[in-house]
Amino acid sequence: MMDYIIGHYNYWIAIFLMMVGFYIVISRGNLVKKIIGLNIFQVSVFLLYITMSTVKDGAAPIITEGVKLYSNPLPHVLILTAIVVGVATTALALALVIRIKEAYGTIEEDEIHEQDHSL
Amino acid sequence: MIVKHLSLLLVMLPLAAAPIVAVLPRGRLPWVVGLIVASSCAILASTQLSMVLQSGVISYELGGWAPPWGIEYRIDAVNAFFALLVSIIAAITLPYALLSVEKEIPEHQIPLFYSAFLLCFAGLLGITQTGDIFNVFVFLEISSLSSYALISLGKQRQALTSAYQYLIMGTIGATFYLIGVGLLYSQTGTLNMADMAALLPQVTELRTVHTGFAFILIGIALKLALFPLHLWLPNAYTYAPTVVTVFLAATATKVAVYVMLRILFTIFPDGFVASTPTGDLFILLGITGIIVASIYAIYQTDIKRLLAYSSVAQIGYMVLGIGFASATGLMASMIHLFNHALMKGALFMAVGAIIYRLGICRMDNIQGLGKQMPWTFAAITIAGLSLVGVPGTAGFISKWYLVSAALEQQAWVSVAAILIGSLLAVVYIGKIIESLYFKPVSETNTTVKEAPLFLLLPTWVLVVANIYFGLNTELTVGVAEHAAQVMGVVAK
Amino acid sequence: MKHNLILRVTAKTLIPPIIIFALYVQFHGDFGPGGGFQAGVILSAAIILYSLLFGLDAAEKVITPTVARILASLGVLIYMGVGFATVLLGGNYLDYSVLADTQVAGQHLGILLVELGVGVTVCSVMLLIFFAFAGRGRP
Amino acid sequence: MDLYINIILLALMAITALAILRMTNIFAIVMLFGIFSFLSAVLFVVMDAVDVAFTEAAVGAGISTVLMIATMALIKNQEEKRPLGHRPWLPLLVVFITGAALVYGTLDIPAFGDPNAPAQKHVAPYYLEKSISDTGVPNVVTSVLASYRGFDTLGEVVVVFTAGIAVLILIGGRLTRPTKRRDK
Repeated sequence: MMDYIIGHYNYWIAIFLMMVGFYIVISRGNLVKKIIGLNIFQVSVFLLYITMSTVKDGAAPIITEGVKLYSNPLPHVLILTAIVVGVATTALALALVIRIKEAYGTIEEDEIHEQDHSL
Repeated sequence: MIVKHLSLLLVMLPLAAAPIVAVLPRGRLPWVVGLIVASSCAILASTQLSMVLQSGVISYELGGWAPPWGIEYRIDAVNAFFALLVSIIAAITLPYALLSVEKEIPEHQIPLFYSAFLLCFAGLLGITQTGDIFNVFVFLEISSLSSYALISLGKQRQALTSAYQYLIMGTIGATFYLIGVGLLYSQTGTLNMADMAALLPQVTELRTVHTGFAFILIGIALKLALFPLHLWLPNAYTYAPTVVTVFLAATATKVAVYVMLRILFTIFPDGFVASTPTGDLFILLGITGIIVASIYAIYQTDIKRLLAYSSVAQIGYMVLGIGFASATGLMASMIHLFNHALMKGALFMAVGAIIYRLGICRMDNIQGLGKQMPWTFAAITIAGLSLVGVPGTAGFISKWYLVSAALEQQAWVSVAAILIGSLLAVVYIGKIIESLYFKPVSETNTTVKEAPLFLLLPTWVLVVANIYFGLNTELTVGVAEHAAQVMGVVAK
Repeated sequence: MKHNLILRVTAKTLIPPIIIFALYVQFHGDFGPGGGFQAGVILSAAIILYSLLFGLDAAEKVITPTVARILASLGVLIYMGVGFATVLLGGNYLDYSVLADTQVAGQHLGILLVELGVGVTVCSVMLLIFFAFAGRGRP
Repeated sequence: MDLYINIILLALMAITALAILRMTNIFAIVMLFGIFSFLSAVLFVVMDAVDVAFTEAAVGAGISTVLMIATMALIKNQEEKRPLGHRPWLPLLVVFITGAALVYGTLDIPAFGDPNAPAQKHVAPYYLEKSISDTGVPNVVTSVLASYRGFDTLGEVVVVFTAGIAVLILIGGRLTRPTKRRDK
């Protein structure tokens, strides 16, 4: 049982972090905070992937003489891609927020809806 | 040499044109480049389809590494069909874009607009061509990021909030997809679709695989705007520039359907999907989507918004076809998404022609315009009839196959839903036609002229296609049948 | 920050090592951690730091937005160009083995070139984005 | 030893995430997010993913935070307003179901660090064995990134480029203003 928990706690905490991020995205009305929530969500997914790639007593996947066991390089590559995609999304989202602020004078979802309906 | 690299060239052409277009000077040059690229892609895609139909699967190893170690392009009838759909729509949209974009987009942003448009186009093509499940994610993001930017170019400030809303929902969808892919990877160790399909049967019992399956489906459903995850779609389509609405409505959701088909029928083994409630769920969501979204459509006063809700309803039909999990159902689904691209493309283009003249397109502004813009009006009428499913139009063919798929399984509720959905379509299309033709012209609009030829021609190409594919079903039905076979669902 | 002497002097001494580190990361990615992405970001960080200290206008003299935009396209085109070159040399797209006499030499050259493309695009896009954000506040 | 470092780092990340959830000062939240990102980078080092850690530190903690601060400087008001009468039960329900589904999915997942997991047995060993003879590159992450899966990386560069185009479309107005004058 203890082994099972030690073997899986990393996943579970990553899932907990994901859900905190996901909750921030769908429950908060502040547009910047939503983006930060989205980032937390994504970083935690990265954590899930890297957890999968880890091999006990394995080294970083840079081939060195005398080392037999390496961690799995493939998830690392995927996550490198995902990190870059994540920052690209963040930059785009923040630029949108700046434009929304200029157009509406606020970055709170409720106030934006109010303004659009009163038009 | 072109033949060998054809499948690759199809994606790389728009992808390589995008950075070039971005640095071109203002003027019409970016548009010319875009048009050349899109037309070449249409030619390449049709060649690809005929090659696949003649000689079977094309496999292209990127980087020269054999799959599953490298990324593979694996083209069968299904990919080729979707790639052709996307390319043709792009090739028809671009001629239309010239005037519409000059009217709706600030001049200094036009090169950037075409660059983003090409990126979106290349992203969608990349999704359809690849045989690698992670490569799908990368190209999905290319097309998504560029479509967020394209939507935000709309004139009203709501375009910004719509783009933001789409960005949040789209990114959640992509992240869900990523989680699902990760879970599947953890049990198979591969990312190549064909390899994964070979390995999955041994591990279908595992809870990890079930969860991964669910997460991928939810992620794609968000992109697909499957009811009730459609909330981003009406806003995005309403406030985006016309050209963007035309292109996205006709292609983006269709490509999401493609990914769905791949996941359900190629990657996961036959028995697996049947052992999950996926089919029933799809039928349920499809039916609810058809009815609810059609009713919403009736109450809209903005015509773009009306058509957007109608799109959500049409997605219901496609999902319904998938839900039947039969050869006829799949065929119906694929025929309908092809035909729907034709009719929604034509409708949004015609609406764009009105917007070109009036600046807006609301029920109370367009009254009586039908007499002043007869060609636009006729286009809306014919494409609208096709949407309803009147015999002689493409829409009839798709409804016919859908109903037969439902009858095959004696799914009476589905049959009823399809018929009710068509009746509701009569109501909302009727509302537009009534407003355009049977209401007196408001005084401010008496001087409005017919839309310019450059807008009418592409619209009418699609309108004529609606009639052509309503009478000659060889291409659509033939290819759809072939594709259904490829996916292993053989007619019973 | 413009008028704080200590910050200026400290940062001034920091910028050259940052640039050298970026180059190291760019070209040492084969052997240690690093590569075009990280190098691009680090290099752009050096210029961003410069712009924080001496103002956006000074930084835009180092690399104007138009140049950054052209470089952003150029980096992508370098990467794609390597792919097209391999196609012209008879290989598949991005099959670097055909670039040189032996497979390993070809792969080495190919990886070096595409990493360069990555570095150029990432650095210039990061700068473009930063300039756009920082420039928005000005009249 | 690794186990304890892991647990401590994960605990710190959880605390940071919860603090971000509860705080209302956006500036503080941005700072905390930078910390969150850095903690994850450290964790990646502990889990032998050095390249990922490097990128996360540079891109996630660095560039993202800089952009967020730049945004804050433009937006000015830094307090999140909590709307009255907000109903948090629906998001909570969604999150709870999603989380439960994920935990359910991990029940069968190979244990953390298991060298016999399917992911460690199928494609990855090929890269580790062949990287030197195929490409001459000892850093396998680089060889997979740039060569074996080079097309993904091409897509990734295009994503970065797309973001640049998108940001220019949205807030890059200054670039073309001088030429505009010439037109008139």
